[in-house]
Amino acid sequence: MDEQLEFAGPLAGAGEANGEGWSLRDESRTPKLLVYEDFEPDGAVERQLGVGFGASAAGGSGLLVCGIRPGEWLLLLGERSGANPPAVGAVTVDLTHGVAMFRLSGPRARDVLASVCSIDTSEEMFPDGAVCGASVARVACTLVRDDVAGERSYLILSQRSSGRYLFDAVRDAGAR
Amino acid sequence: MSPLGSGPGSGPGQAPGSGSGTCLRRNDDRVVPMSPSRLPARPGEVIDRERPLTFTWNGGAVTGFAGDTIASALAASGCTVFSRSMKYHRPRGILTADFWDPNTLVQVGDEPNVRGGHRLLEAGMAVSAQNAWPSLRWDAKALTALGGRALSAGFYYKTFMRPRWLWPAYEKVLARFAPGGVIDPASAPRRHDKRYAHPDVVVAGGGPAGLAAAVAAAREGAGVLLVEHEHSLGGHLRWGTKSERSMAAALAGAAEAAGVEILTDATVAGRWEDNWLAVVERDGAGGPERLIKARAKVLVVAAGLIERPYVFAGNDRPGVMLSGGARRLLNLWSVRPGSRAVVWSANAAGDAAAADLEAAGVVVEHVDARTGRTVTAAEGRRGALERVVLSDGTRLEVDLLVTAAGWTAPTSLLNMAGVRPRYDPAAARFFPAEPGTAEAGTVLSTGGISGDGSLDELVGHGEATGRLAAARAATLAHRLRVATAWAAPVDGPEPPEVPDERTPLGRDPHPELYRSSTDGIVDLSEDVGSRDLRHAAAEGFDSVELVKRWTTATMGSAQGKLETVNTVAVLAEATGSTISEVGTTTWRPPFAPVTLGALAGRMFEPLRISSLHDLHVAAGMTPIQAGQWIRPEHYGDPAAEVCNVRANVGIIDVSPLGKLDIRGPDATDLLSLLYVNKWRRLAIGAVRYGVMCAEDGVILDDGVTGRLGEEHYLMSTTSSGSGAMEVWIQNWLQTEHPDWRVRVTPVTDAYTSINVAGPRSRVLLGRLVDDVDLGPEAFKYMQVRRGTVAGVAGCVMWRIGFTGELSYELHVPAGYGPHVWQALLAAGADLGVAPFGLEAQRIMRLEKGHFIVGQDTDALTKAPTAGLEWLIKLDKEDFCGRPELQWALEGEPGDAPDAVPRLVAVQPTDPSYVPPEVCQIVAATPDGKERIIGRITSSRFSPTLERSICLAQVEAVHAGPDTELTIVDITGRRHTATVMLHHAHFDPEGERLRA
Amino acid sequence: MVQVPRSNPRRRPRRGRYPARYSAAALLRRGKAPWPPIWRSTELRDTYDIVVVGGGVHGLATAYYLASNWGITNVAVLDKGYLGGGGSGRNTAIVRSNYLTPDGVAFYDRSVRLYERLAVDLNLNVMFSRRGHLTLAHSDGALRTMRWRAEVNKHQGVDSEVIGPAEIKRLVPALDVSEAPRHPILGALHHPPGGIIRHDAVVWGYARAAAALGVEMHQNTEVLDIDVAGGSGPDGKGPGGQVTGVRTSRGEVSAPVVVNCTAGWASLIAAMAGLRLPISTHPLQAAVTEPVKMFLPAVVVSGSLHVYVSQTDRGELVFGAAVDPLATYDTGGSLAFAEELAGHVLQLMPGLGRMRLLRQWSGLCDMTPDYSPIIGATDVAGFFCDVGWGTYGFKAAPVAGEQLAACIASGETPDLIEPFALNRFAEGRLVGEKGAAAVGH
Amino acid sequence: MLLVPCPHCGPRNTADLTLVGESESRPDPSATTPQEWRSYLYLEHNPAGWTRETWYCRLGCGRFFVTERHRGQNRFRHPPLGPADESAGPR
Repeated sequence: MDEQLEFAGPLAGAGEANGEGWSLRDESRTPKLLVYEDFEPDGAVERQLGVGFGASAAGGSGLLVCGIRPGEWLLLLGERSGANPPAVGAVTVDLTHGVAMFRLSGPRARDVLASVCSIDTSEEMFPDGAVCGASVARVACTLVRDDVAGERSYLILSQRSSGRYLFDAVRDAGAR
Repeated sequence: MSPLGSGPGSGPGQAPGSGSGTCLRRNDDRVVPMSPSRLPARPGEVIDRERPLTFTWNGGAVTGFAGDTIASALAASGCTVFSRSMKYHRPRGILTADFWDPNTLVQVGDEPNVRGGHRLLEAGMAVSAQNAWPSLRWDAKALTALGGRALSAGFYYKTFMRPRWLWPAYEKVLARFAPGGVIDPASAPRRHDKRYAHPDVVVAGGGPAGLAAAVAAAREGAGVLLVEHEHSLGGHLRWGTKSERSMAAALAGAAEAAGVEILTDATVAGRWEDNWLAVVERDGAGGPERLIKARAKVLVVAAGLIERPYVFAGNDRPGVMLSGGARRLLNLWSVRPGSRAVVWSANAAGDAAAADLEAAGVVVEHVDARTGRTVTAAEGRRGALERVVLSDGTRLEVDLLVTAAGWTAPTSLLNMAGVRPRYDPAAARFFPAEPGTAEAGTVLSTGGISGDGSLDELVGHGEATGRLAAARAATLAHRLRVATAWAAPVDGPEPPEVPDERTPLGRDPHPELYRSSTDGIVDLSEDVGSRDLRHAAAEGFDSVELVKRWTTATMGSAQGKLETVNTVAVLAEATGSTISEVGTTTWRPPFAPVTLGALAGRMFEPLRISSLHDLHVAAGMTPIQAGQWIRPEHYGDPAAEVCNVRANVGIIDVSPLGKLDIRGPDATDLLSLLYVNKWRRLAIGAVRYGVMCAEDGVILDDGVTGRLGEEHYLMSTTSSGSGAMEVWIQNWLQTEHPDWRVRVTPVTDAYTSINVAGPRSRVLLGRLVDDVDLGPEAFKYMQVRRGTVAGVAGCVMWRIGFTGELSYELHVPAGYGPHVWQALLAAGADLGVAPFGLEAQRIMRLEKGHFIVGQDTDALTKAPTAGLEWLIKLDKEDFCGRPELQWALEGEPGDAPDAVPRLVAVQPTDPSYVPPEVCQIVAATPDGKERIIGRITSSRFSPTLERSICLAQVEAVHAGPDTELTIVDITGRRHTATVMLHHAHFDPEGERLRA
Repeated sequence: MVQVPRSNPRRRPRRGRYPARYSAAALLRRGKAPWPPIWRSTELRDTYDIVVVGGGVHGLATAYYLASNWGITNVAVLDKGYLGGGGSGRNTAIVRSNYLTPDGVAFYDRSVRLYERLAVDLNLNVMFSRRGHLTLAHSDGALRTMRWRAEVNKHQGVDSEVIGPAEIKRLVPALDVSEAPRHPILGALHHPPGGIIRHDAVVWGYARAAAALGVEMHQNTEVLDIDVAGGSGPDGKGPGGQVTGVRTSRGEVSAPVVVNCTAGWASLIAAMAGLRLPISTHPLQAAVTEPVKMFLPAVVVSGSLHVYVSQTDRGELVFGAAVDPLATYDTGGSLAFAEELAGHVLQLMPGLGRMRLLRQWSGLCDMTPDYSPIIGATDVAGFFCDVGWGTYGFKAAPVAGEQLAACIASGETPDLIEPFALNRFAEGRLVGEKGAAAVGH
Repeated sequence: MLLVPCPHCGPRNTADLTLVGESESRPDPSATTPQEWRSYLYLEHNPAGWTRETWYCRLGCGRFFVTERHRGQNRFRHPPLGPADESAGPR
């Protein structure tokens, strides 16, 4: 990502909204890399990245590896980290600009989510680190449970063009 | 004189033909005093006498207490008539004093059909009767004139046929008799929330058994959601004895303590596959209802029993009440329903009602139905009960008749799980039969629905059911976690399947009491009498479903809760069969009516915008919705935008254009499969136009694809087709060629796509690009380059020409889209650069004769129709739709090639006439008529050519160049037009775009 | 083609042959005395000239027109349940003819004309309420399709026109024609002849009239198999074969002609004759609200919002939607349907939030790839189909019955149904109504 | 709402997936006849019993897979048959 240029995120105004027991933040700037399994899958990529479909794992310097689909990983390179991703997989595609990413945090985050998403987010069914594809306010999203310092937190990723709508929908859900 | 019918507000009972409205109008300015029918404070009452609430009833002020329902407050004030019946407009009073009371539906403000027997009273409510009569008096006369005595069920099928022209008039009259309240389409919409829930166990019904089940399940560690229809827990215990009430309190407390999530004034409205439940939280204050979509592992149905009316002459007369109704009025709201009563009882509930009434000072004649004595008539005048006649001829002067004829098990939720109700004559009611579906093990029932017993037995059965539910939920939870990719790993083996070892509840013997020797009303909401049902059977409507449709019995607001079994019984009697043989009608969801507002919730309607959206708004775009996308249709003057592109240079935001990143050794094979044309020899750095067809040869999508590297392509699809194409391609890869080494990634949103078009586009771009040689020889038409634009690296540039001008399509990393857009405008100010919108682009593409998939083609348009023969390469052994395209090109027996439509460019003879799109093209037939031979698919006025131009689909025989066509205008006027040689109206040789 | 004996020349007078003639006078005369049976019930015989499978509105209409127009009365209509228990009693009873293709328009226009006379022809009031039919457009594409339909309709002499928001508001004040909604109402196809009808009454009317002419109705008589001889299939069924009869839950019946009028179950019946159809069965859900006083004067349809709504004379709103995407024979319905429906209705009429959904149900639709029916003879001699009616079968029943009767009796395929022959799929000549469905959603 | 047994995600709401259709093998496009090809395009088995179906996990794993569903009772045969087999062509 070029630091000289101003990166335009999916939102117009403030990239943040807060409510009783929850907060919503725009983290779309986060560099995102899509990594595919080797053409002749032998599980090497999964071994190297440490997680498979449905799970995520924190690597060094803010790197978060998410198994978003079988044989597909989304690498989130923490905002600060200049971490260079492990060079693995058959194909790597930079989705930094194509994917909006919001962080929904707080003790009530789960309730907010429950009014826009049908996924069971109980501790048993969606523990910290869990990754799944789901509809959030009717937008196809990737949902990642990524607690911060023990506080309940979710990453919600969608295609960039739906980002502003999605942010507003989740914020409104929290405002109830 | 008895308190009934005397109190103000009881007017509706007066002189036949006149009615509530009239009398109530008399009351308008009168504040109704508390009537003697409200008794002094009694233990167990749920009203707060410290909090009087004043509201209006048909305009007259009435006062009740907090805790009253609308019906109880009105009853307390002496009101006896709450509504008029649907067909005959007979006065109707309280029957059940609960949610199912068919006679106390009222209008509250702008809300129609409010359950007066259930809705809690609020100060200032404007309550009115819904079938108030005099306003319809004239119609009433009209109807009577038609023969009131012939007003049997289905009469309207038998008349009004002739004269045909008169029927609409009749219809209007009939429509005036539509029941129900008034909806104001202008009333303000309210916000209804929705949420999802995933409880282990949902218990439907908060009576003793349901409560016990919820507590037991929760104590076993299950997450339990308890849903109670009424305003508080306890079921029938609430209006029972002191000990029963304290039992209810104890159970409710236990549920609280066990951590059960409790919803009162809520209903499990429906149950679908895998225990997908609709739970509706009614807002007691009439506020927005809330829908909870719950995926329960186990559903426990403990809906209790609904008391059944008895059918006899005058059974719908005010003053005739069910035992439950009388006891609720008396014990919950301290309203004395009468002063002299006959209590006709076939069961303990009825006996208890007799005792309660006597204790409240009512003179009671207790008639035991178990001895065979039945009620044959309830007689009286002016909408009041005066006399009850018994089967032995006894005549009793009373103002209240309480019947306790038996029960109906509301098995709806069980039926929705495939469990069928089965009739037991000895107990005189239906019971759930054996589980009907594989998953029925996750749907359990307890309480009155399953059987009878002492309070302890009911609670015991409830507890056993709760434990069973918790155990089965645990097993399911385990399986779910094992199966779900992202769930926490499970520790330990799967909990064993727990067999159902509950001791079944008993069944108390009960006499079968449905209809007396006289005829009465069976369905009070629909005004259907037992005579109607018997006549319907005689007319051949001998199955319950047929009789239901002919008479509309069970189709009213109570949806059969009160009347289904009586309907079945009367039909059985009429057809000389048994109730079991007749069976029951299907209980359909919802269990209780749900507002449209709650079902709708907040509708989510996703929108998509490009990174340039705010710039377009600032530039004063006129937006247009294209699918989910909001796009600039134009910025003020589309024609000027066209001229500017043709003369100078314009830029358009084409970000919604579908874009797919395709990589891997087999990428070329994939393209060859998807497109009808060839891709093998596409050089690196070149782009090519391609068309995709479905397996039936119909055009699916088109676009250009550029080769960025040996094994790397960037494919573009139409904006509207992008989503579908992603799936289409994945489908081929995963199901037909999973072995292919290629990865396809949607990157539509990763790039902001900007088309720079016009003779000066090269100059403009030159000012922002220095790492790519834009020279006409270095960067030819239909080539692709990668480079840096305005300091933004990693841009993809296509030299293509949808507009027909020299133009470059820039794909810029979306985060920097606004930067590049503004840089282009700034750098090109002296060149006259200006943004242009979709409309200008549509005009220019039409000038060039480019078709739009879905507009110039339709769901039957095969590639040749669009003039794409040159593109289709049959020497490829496989590609999507190959066989159909081969037959379309080479023809097959039975073909009528002349009839196949062709897409052609057309110019009206009158250059100023722009035919509306889709207006029809006709040709004369031998018999002198006209036949439709095609249609205009696109039309615009071309500012460049200063004439109207079109694309059209016409039958091949009429598609030859210079053919004269006849266009039929919307007004029916005829216009001539000529078929052109090329699709392109402008610069057919394409010199400009190759410049 | 099998020659079916006719008891006597076509169009014999029917009047007076009814068990009991209906009229206001008769009602008054009879007072509260019961009426005689609407149709007589007889024993199932072991042979008929024609067996119609399916006692819905299509089967009954076919039987009625066979008898009334062609004098063919030795006909049995068999139903596994009760008459009109399938789609006939579960549809939203909308009648219209504003289709897209000339073929479609001509066909449905004939149907509407028959419906207008039906009450008199059958001497039973089917309560045809000609209140006008509005198809709303929420996008330029949809508007284009509306115009397309209007153009074709006009050319075919059918009354349809595209109207703007102001006129829409005038016709149906409850509609929100502002720009505010996500799917604003840009215009509508107004079709004055369209309306609603009492669907059950149509079933009973045909049954009663057919019975009066000697046709037999047998309820609770399920067809378990069809006997076919000389077919190309291993079991002697299929193309090239000749129908000889049916096996039912109440015994075997021999008949040279068997007519498949079973809508959602069409594939199962056709399979009994050894034929595979281009049909998949999808539920179509409908719902009704509690009654309120009349406020919705016209039938309102929104294609892009997948909803149609009308208010019955009883004051209920009757809703329909698009078929469920999931192919199944299960009629349990879904919550999603009710949610979508309510949401879309409130987008059109935001003031209806306090109306209550009273009941929802499903019927089974036999969907074809080109949204058009399959009527006429098949490759199995004596086996006729009147299927593939998808979501538009009820409105077509009279014309389908009339034309199919002609097809069976005369052995020639009438022009009106020629485009809807089964072999169009093998020949790749699909009907253009699919264009309507696919263009400009 | 029916739970669809996605072999990758686990049970999911029907609304999260798309029923592609009956699993039908695609004739060799270079050798097929109109009869055969159009049967493949248009004809359905459409039984009221068990059917092999191709499903697409639209909102979940994005994978196509084949499973068996009873179209009469609208329930799935567990476990699913796994990833889409190669015979099932797009329609």
